[in-house]
Amino acid sequence: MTALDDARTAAVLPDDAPSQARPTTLAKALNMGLRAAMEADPKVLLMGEDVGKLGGVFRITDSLQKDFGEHRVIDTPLAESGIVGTAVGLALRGYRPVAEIQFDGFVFPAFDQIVSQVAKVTYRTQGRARMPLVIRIPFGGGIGAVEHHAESPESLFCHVAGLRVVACSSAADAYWMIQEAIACDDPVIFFEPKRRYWEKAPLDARPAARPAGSTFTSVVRRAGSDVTVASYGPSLPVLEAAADAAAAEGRSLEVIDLRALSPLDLDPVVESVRRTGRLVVVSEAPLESSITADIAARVTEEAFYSLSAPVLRVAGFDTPYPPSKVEGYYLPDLDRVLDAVDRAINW
Amino acid sequence: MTALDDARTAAVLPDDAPSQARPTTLAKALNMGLRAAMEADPKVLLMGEDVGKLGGVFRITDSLQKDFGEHRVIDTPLAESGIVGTAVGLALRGYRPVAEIQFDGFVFPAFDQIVSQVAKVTYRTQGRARMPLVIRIPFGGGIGAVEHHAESPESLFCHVAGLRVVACSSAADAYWMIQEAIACDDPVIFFEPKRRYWEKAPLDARPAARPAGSTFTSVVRRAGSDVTVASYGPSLPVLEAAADAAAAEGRSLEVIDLRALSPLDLDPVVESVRRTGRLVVVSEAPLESSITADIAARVTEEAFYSLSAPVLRVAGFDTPYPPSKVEGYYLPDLDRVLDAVDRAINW
Amino acid sequence: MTASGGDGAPHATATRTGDAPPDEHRRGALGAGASPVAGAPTPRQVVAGLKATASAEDPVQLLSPEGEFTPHPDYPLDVDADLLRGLYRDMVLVRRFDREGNALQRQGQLSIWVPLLGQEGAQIGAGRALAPQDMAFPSYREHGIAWCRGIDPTELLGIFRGTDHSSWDPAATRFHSYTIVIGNQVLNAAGYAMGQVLDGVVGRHDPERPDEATIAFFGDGATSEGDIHEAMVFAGSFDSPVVFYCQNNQWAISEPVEVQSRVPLFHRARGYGFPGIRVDGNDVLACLAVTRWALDECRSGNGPVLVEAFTYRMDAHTTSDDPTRYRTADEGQAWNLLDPIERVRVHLVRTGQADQAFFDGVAAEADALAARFREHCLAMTPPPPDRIFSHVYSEPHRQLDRQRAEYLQYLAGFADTPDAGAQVHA
Amino acid sequence: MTASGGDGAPHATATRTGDAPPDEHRRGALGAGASPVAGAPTPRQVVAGLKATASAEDPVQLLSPEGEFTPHPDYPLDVDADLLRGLYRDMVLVRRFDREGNALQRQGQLSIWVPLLGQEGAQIGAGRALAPQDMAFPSYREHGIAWCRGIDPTELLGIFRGTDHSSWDPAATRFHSYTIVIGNQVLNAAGYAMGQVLDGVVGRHDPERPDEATIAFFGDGATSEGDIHEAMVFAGSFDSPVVFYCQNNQWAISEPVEVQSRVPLFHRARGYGFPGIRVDGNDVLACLAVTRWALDECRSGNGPVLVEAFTYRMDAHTTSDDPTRYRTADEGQAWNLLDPIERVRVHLVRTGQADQAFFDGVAAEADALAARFREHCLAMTPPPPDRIFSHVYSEPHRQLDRQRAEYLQYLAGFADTPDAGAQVHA
Ligand SMILES: Cc1ncc(C[n+]2csc(CCOP(=O)(O)OP(=O)(O)O)c2C)c(N)n1
Ligand SMILES: Cc1ncc(C[n+]2csc(CCOP(=O)(O)OP(=O)(O)O)c2C)c(N)n1
Ligand SMILES: [Mg+2]
Ligand SMILES: [Mg+2]
Repeated sequence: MTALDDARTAAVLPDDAPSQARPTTLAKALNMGLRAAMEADPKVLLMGEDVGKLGGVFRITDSLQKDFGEHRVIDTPLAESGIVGTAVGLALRGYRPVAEIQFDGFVFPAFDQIVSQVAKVTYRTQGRARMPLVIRIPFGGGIGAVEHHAESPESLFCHVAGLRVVACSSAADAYWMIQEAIACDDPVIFFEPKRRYWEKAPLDARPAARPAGSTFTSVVRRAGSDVTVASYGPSLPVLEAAADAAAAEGRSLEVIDLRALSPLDLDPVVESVRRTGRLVVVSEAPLESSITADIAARVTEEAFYSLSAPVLRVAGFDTPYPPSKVEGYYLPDLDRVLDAVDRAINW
Repeated sequence: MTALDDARTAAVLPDDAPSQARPTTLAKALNMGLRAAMEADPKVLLMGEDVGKLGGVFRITDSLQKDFGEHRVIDTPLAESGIVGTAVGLALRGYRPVAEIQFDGFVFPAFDQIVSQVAKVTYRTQGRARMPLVIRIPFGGGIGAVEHHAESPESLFCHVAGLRVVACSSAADAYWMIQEAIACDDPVIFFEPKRRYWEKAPLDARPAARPAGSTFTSVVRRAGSDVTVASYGPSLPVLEAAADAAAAEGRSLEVIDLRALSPLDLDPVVESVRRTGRLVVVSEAPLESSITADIAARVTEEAFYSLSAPVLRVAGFDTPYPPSKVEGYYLPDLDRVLDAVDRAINW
Repeated sequence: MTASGGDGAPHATATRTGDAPPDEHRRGALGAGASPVAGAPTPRQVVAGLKATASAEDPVQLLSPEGEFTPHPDYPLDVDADLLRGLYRDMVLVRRFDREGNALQRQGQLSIWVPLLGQEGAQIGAGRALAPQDMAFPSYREHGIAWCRGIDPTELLGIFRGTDHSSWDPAATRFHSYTIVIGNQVLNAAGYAMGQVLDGVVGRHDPERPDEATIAFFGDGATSEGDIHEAMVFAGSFDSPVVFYCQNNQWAISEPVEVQSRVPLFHRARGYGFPGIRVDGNDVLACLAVTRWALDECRSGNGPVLVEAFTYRMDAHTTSDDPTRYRTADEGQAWNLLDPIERVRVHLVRTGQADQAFFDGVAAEADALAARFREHCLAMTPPPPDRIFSHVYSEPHRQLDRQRAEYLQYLAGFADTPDAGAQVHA
Repeated sequence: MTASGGDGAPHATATRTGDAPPDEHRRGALGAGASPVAGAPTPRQVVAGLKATASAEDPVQLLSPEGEFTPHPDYPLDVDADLLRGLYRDMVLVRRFDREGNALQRQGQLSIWVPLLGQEGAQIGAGRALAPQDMAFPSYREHGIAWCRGIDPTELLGIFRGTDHSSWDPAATRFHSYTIVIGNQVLNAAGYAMGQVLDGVVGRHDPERPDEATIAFFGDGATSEGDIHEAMVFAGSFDSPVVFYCQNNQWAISEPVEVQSRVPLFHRARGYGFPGIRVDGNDVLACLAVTRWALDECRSGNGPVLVEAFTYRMDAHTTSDDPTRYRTADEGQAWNLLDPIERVRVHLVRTGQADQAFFDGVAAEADALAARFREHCLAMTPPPPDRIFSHVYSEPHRQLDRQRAEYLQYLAGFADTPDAGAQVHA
């Protein structure tokens, strides 16, 4: 139990209190969230490649080493298994390490430690040892990067029992979700939509503005009645744009931000599908054995008789991430989402 | 192009030729298949931990080092990334390495090399370099083993574009599929159902008995009309038993062995579901973001109006593999399959 | 113990031209297998050659196989009858329940047993060097370390009987769970040791508040895994108080240690700039003295240290293994002469520090322990099926909680038919 | 070159008690960050201290920063005007297109550029040591090696412009694709070298059929990755003909090399029992001589060898990086005096082996190359969308082939509306 847990139960602002939200980039919100968590709990440590003086290649840990010291923001040797494997040991010693993996494509050297230790220590010890460990991973494409810098490996972690997997899509979520992840006694793989790092959105960071419940839940970002469209992380703005475009054509899309990928919070999705009869799931990751397949399978099972069309998926293709000059074709965009919406309606 | 490719196009036995099939264990069939591949092509190498003098902990490579020499059956240092990473280099040099991973749970240290090199070299080089590499993995539970020796990680590889993923379920398939895997110019992750290693089935190993087409396809193992049940590897006998039990109750199950997990060969499944209207997919792996989810999503999309019930999944639970004394509860068994069949019929 | 805990740091000398390896490690072209070049040595010949050269690097020894004690200038040890008798008793008891584990597996009571036979000296020496406040990260063969940490041997049974994956509390016992994925725990240990530094419990030199260290156990085969390297890199960079304790029992299942390295494994430390020491792993006194020194170094802030305990796996890799397929009986016989227990017994007898009554007493205690071990094993019941779903997470999990409820309800359906569940799920 | 390619193998001496590290590597308790113990040195102080001690191990040098040539007894090199002028030209041309790459990125023509500035000596030395039959595995900064392998610099552009992931044929050029995941290629190289042994092209010593070797390039940061360790383990165990060529440019993005190791990186070889040599990486002649020796050793079957080229990353990590955040300008200025090109120029001038016409000629050639490089870049067109689906597999793939067909059909739907596709997919 940390200070954050107490905060969760603290009084929240009345619904009519004036907001003090300020436009904040998602990157800055993460930085503020990390800072708040470090202030709240001296056991919170940051570690990773270049997280110290440089503040990370995306500056998410900017100035935290300066303010909290080299013993709380640790530049590690260049070895991802080492980062995660030592974070496990630190967690066993009572710390709450937040490990940064520099880019999605570089998490794989740590995969063994994540699958065999991070995910299993609690189960193996029958709950005697906990793994309050956060692994932050900037993910997704669309930034014109070279190979291995634009991947979406989240489904792989969803398949591994013992991990929690979440993805933030806005500044406010970034701020509160990273704190919830750090306060969680289970390991959390925390995906950050790197191409949205510099987009601004309102953030009210006062403790009293903390959302009442967990942020690891699906939320309806926009109500609608014809087709439900659901995604997470970097694709949310694409969904919003699709909802706008659809509205111009007289079609009403309900937009859901899943936020939690494992465990999924499917009740809001199923509830929505019961009304719309149609679901389009969007993700940059390939299709095979993916989180989008999982959502399709589960929603179909739960809302079989409500569905007027199969759950359709708009996703990355079943190829390696392509050279960036063609990534615009690879990534789910407005048109592909609208095309799927059309297909769902005309099934 | 290897000798095996030529063999594929060679004349096959006439349909009425007398079979010379002999009862053979799946383990022995793999051993014979490896031997045949090594005889056919001097570039075929075996490598891994204990594959030499010991013949592997499951004896799949039994006596191959004695017969082909230490330069073709290589005992490697205890390092899985090293095994796969050097196999990549050997493949680049013109060899066709067959790497053994001793148990499912020990493939993760090699995950980075598999995801970032094995799967991507062909794409990266635009086909100038090929990756004719086979990674053999004994997988699945039910053998009373300690932790990490009973996992089913196949879905993780299915999610990674650039790999082919297959699983054999019988002696004959084991024999021909391993040869097809080795002859394939793409990397193949070859899953072997370890708890079926010692089960015998007929094998006709004469070259002329080679199946005409590819073995990386779904096959109908038993025709039926009420419910389609599909699986791969270790669960096939469970499906056969379920079909027997169902038949006793007057229900007819169509049993499909998927064999290829990536790419899936879904046409036979969809064709079957168009007739039965019901599909139960079985796997020992957890459900989240899995191959069973993928099958459910795709079949639902392709046969939406044919389905009388959602595709149901009987699988491992979303937990780490449990202590072996309770694995009987964890593994999909006859009763759970029949229960799903019931639910599909009564949906 | 000072920084010159050695004869003068053979790798301290800087040279302008770098390092050339010793002649015995230079060979002609030679491949993974038989060299295609005629006349080149076969790998086995090279292995044999290496074995010969490797053994030239004598390990630290205090008690000879003949039971003669010689103090070591760098690793002093106060040896008295109590100490010797205690170590003897430890080794005998541990060996006894280890043999019982093998027998229980043969009788179908355990799925598998991992014998420590032959490694009692290496383990009791290291285990008794640990102070209560130190933390230990075992692999899967460390029954002797578990013993020294106060884990009752019966606690080890669940893993091998398949009733659990681990049963003790790692924090309370300061003995982490057994780790099966080779190398993983060594990185975890390196991280734990970083935590000890961050906690300020290293290098205080305050008798009121004893300093702490961490020890990580792994085998000769494990040294090839990337995780071990990364652990040494991290420990080196962060001056972590971790003793890397490698039990080189000459074999990784069927692979001789020469598959893992062309030079002795303790040389690995040279690459990272911390001390590497080879100790006679069948000499419990030497293992105690060297590990105590190494832990002291770590507690003082002079870590890390690599210790290679040169020993022998006298039994199979596990009860599933058949070593006759890959090694000769001679080898085992040669090592029998170096038995870690026997040399302490001889020493005790020869120096008159123990009489027959003592040996009889230990033997009786061993029999009682074995009987208790066996009884406990036979009485163990499988966990209930809902155990599958327990402790996957520390906090509630909507998906899994529902999966669990549904499955238990499904199972309850069988309760109508007597023993239907048992029949189906056996 | 004989086995005694050094002054006598400082780590060959076996001692009874193992290795103690040199005093300068022993420190008090110290953590990842500020030690909680008052008065303990900060990590930065330790880093500074280490930097001082590390530089005490002088690297092999043939040509001083002042342009003075001194032959080296262990690494002989026939130096004549042609050689010197050739190396000079190589370095100037490579630097020139490297700078043009930076400029193209600044002008929005490339997504990113990875500069080699400062590492021309380390790369041209190693690259020119390679024989045609040798195989090279680069990381992502090896533009100078690419140059020596005959890869036209324009071939490097696609990766950084985002039109492809690699464009040359690794087998035909004997230069593998750039590898971005740190450490991966070093294992691939170790495997390739195993293949050379299996093919019998090592240690033949037959002038008609030159022997082969492999070289793997990686950085100082990379040395911490498990893959590098496993590569050294495999190479050691299989006597593979691979030169591990580490360009220690002092930085891994923002992390100084001391984060990776408390001792010089070439020491790592000591742990595996093969030679490790530190060479002045800004001395192209020393890099050539040492790499040639190392490759020869490998071709003869005496591999592997580790070479640490001690050099400096004079520019940012990539064009995305801002080194002012983590290192001081002084440091760069100190290294400017050690510029690898300048010392060859001075030597050529001082010894009268090149006149102004030569230098002008090279400069003109460099300008022409840069112009061609730029023009090529500006003319590059993005690949068509179906490129996404090409060469994922070598053999047909039912699922992907269908996905491709469906998507291309979908895209074709936009063809009706002029430039709709461009607009949507830009
Ligand atoms: C990553 C991984 N690979 C393979 C195995 C299978 N395996 C179990 S023990 C063992 C040999 C270990 O040898 P060593 O490190 O010398 O320890 P010892 O068993 O001799 O004590 C192997 C290969 C494993 N457990 N983990
Ligand atoms: C496995 C992996 N982790 C992280 C990265 C991100 N990254 C790219 S270059 C780099 C630093 C590499 O430093 P070094 O090995 O010294 O090579 P240099 O760039 O200095 O040539 C890092 C951390 C990566 N490419 N791969
Ligand atoms: Mg061993
Ligand atoms: Mg560097």
